[in-house]
Amino acid sequence: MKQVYMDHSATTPVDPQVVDAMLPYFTEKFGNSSSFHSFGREAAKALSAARHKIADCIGAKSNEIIFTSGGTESDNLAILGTVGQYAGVSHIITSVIEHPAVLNTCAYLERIGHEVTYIPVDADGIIDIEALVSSIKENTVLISVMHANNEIGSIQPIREIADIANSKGIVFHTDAVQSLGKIPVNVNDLGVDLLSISSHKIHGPKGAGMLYIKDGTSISPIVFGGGHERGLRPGTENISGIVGLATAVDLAMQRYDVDSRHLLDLRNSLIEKTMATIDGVRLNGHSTKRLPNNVNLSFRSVEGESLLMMLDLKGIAVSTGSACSSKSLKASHVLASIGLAADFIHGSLRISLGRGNSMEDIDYLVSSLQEIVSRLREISAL
Amino acid sequence: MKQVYMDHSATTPVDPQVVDAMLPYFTEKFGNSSSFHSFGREAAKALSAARHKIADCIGAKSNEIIFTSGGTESDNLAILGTVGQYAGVSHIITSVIEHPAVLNTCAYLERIGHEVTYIPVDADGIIDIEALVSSIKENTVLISVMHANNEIGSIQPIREIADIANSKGIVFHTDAVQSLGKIPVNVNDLGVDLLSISSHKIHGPKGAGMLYIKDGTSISPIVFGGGHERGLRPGTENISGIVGLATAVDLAMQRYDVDSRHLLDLRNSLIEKTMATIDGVRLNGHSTKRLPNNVNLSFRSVEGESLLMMLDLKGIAVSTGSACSSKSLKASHVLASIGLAADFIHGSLRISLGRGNSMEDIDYLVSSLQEIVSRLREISAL
Amino acid sequence: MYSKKVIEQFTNPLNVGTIENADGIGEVGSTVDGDIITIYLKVDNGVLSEVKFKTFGCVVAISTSTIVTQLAKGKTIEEAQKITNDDVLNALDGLPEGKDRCSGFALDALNKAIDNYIEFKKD
Amino acid sequence: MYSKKVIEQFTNPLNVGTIENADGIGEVGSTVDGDIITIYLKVDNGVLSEVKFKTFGCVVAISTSTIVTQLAKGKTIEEAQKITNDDVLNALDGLPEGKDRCSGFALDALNKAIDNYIEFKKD
Ligand SMILES: Cc1ncc(COP(=O)(O)O)c(C=O)c1O
Ligand SMILES: Cc1ncc(COP(=O)(O)O)c(C=O)c1O
Repeated sequence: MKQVYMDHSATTPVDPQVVDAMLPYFTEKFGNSSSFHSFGREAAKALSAARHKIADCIGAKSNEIIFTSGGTESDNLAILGTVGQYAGVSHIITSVIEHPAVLNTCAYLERIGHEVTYIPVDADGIIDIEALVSSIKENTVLISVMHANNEIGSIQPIREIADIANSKGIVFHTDAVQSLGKIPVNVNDLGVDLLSISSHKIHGPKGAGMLYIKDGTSISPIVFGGGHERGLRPGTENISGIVGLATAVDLAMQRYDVDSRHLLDLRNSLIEKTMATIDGVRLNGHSTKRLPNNVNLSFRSVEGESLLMMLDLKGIAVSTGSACSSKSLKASHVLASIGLAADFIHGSLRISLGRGNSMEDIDYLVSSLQEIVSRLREISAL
Repeated sequence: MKQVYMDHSATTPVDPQVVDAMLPYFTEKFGNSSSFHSFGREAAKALSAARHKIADCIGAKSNEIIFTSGGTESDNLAILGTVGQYAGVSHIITSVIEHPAVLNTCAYLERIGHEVTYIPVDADGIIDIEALVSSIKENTVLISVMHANNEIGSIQPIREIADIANSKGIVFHTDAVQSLGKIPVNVNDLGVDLLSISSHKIHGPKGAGMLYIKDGTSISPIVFGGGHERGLRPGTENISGIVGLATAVDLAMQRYDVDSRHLLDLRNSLIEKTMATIDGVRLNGHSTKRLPNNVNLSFRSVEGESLLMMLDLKGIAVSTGSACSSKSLKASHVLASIGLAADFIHGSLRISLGRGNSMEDIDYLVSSLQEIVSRLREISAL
Repeated sequence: MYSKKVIEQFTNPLNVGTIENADGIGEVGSTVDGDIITIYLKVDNGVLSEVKFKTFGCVVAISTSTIVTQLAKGKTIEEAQKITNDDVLNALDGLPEGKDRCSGFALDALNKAIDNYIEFKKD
Repeated sequence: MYSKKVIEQFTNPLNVGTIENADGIGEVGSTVDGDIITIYLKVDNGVLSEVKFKTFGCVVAISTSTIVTQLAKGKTIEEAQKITNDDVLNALDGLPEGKDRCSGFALDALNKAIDNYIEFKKD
């Protein structure tokens, strides 16, 4: 059966070039970077080269890059690590549309006595800057707002928030897990102090990620052990994973112009063709301030998991904000926060494109949707 | 140049069979295990199979296995996660010869107001059980004692400690990072509640590990995010790494008889030949209660880093407890804790064997040592 | 994760539709829950001669809906009232863990429709 | 991480040994530190005609020891006293970060040996 993967915001296939770069680090160059001997030095060299490569790609210095096990850990390290620098009750500002890696970390901080303000977003999923400004308090130590949202692709005004945070001396973190490779990610242009990246979202291997920590920004570790990663993230470094991450970041930069134009063409075509041929469809998220690879649609009178299953039976992989498809059986908090009615949340579909998708894939998806939506609407009680 | 790797306690080459098992999970079966569609289900299936395989190997149930990024994270999750279950000041008992992943986590707990007792070991590196028993207090919530030591290979009386802990209702954790595959590791026989494993020490990939959590033992997460790993370890699972870990554990079990006999032969021969041909050599650690792959020797009047360098120039990779070779410039706390004099600590050499080593490697090491030790002694001021 | 039976029923559901001048109608769920199931009955001499459904909902909602209509059709009112959730689950070769929230909705709708028929007859 | 120069000097150190009836002896370090460097001098007409060392220690200790003896040999006392740590580091093409703890020991030992010679002469 034809297989069309369009769920790149969930994870991506590892690029064959990335696999090639990783392979030597399993069986030949397998040393522990802390070891004195040649095997160790080879690993330390690879680690250092990876750090420099990533730093170059995002406008950082190599000592500002700390490797982690993924996006979730990077977000946790940024938030818990910043709060760990202060005594007493800290206040954190974030948005209602953050990933659970941020929201649940903030919820934990609330449980242990800290304060968190969750800033709302408008109907397009863009953060309310005025609300953010007026929520700043004496004890605000951190603002964490994601660069681009994983469900509706809305791009946040990071520079603007960074300027506010900097002027108040508040540490500013952004989760760039979804934005890297799709829109420009340069730590200087963004003006951030902390920035999270996850390897498996950019055609790198799972199990690797990084946190950019601007020189002069101090954070506390959340895991303790050997002195790896300047003591901020102990544990034998996952060299093959880190080499994979660095290769993936590098590839994303090299391919940036081609990829982002390609994705934009596919995205716009998908939106246009779906809207033109299917009734009762709504585009969720901002029309232009949106990732070039993200399409989030709601279909009237049909439920997302059923849509997913029908598409899956045609070999098409996408996702939904409907409760029934998720293990937690909770409907998307992001779609709720942009004020979407319950039936539209349950009827939502996220199509996240990748560099491997073609216009043919788009046409296959659109024609499949035409058939499936009409079948489900025939069954539907709505 | 001939390359002889004998530093398997630092890290191991990934077994080619393990690499083969991992490869499909990069480019083909790359799904996110949380996704609804076929790519996701394939990943979820691999994850579940890995969990069952490991559980079978160590006598656990599959729901008792939580995947992590490595040994350090497993140790942290075990310790911080247990303490997180209790309000007020907790007391933890551990040993003076634990890995920094345990010791520095305990030191952190002390900094935030908890109490830790560090139990001494005897001259052979075996824990003082009486001291352990008498250190138990009302508020003792956790005992953490490693199964086998990473520097001197001494094997601790885990079952005995487990019985004590169980009789007092205290949670018992053991770090089995060095023991798995070298001596029997069965959670029922050991009687432990929590047990840490690291993939890269057993010919698996770096960046993967696991914590066994006995049914009925509750721990709190230390990282927050999606609901992965029963909410105890959120973050998209590193499927290729986990498949690699499971394959490595399985291989270790299958090869256990052959490997452990082979290692024991090599180990005993190495000790014998070195002692017989070089003067002023001391074996550190217990003569029999010791990992079959661990040799730890001290050479009078020579310093470890110099030994390491000379051996490295001959293509031999080993390690030392001397301060000068470590990035922290601290001499081995393990060798100090068995009462070894400073010059013997500085002159120590850890040779940790692996399944790829041969008797030829042993002979090459011994003849190299003969030459090198005598050269360094000529230079030495001692 | 879903059994073959569930997917079969989901992709080729029988008894989809409404019944004009139905003898009984039962509706459960809401758009907030993400599932709305309506079951329509035609009763001849105490026998459910026709049972149809319309469902907005997930895979479980649709597959249990069609199974419930198939189990009920041709049965007497009394027989139909004895259909249990286990009968539904067995007919579908089970449901995945954590997916049983909406598994009872279709049966609830059937029972509501029967109650509606009985009430209506009384009047 | 070590420069080629360091490894060369470490593997083929010149001036290893003791001097019988030395004119000056300087020793620094301890077994606790893991480095003990002893430098022996022979002085002819105010010139260091012979400089030898014995070192228990790491790569840096041994390579700086031999370099210091090489730099000092043939120099007058006054010239030898002007040898700086930078001279040592330059001669070794530098040392890796974090490894400079023991880089000054060898020079200290030389200076101690010279002081010992001067003291001894006074008596
Ligand atoms: C915006 C965002 N942040 C964080 C994460 C977590 O990253 P990881 O899966 O690498 O832990 C994800 C993906 O799941 C994400 O989309
Ligand atoms: C006994 C022991 N525990 C824990 C660790 C840490 O494991 P990892 O390097 O996978 O974080 C190691 C190895 O470094 C070890 O030898």
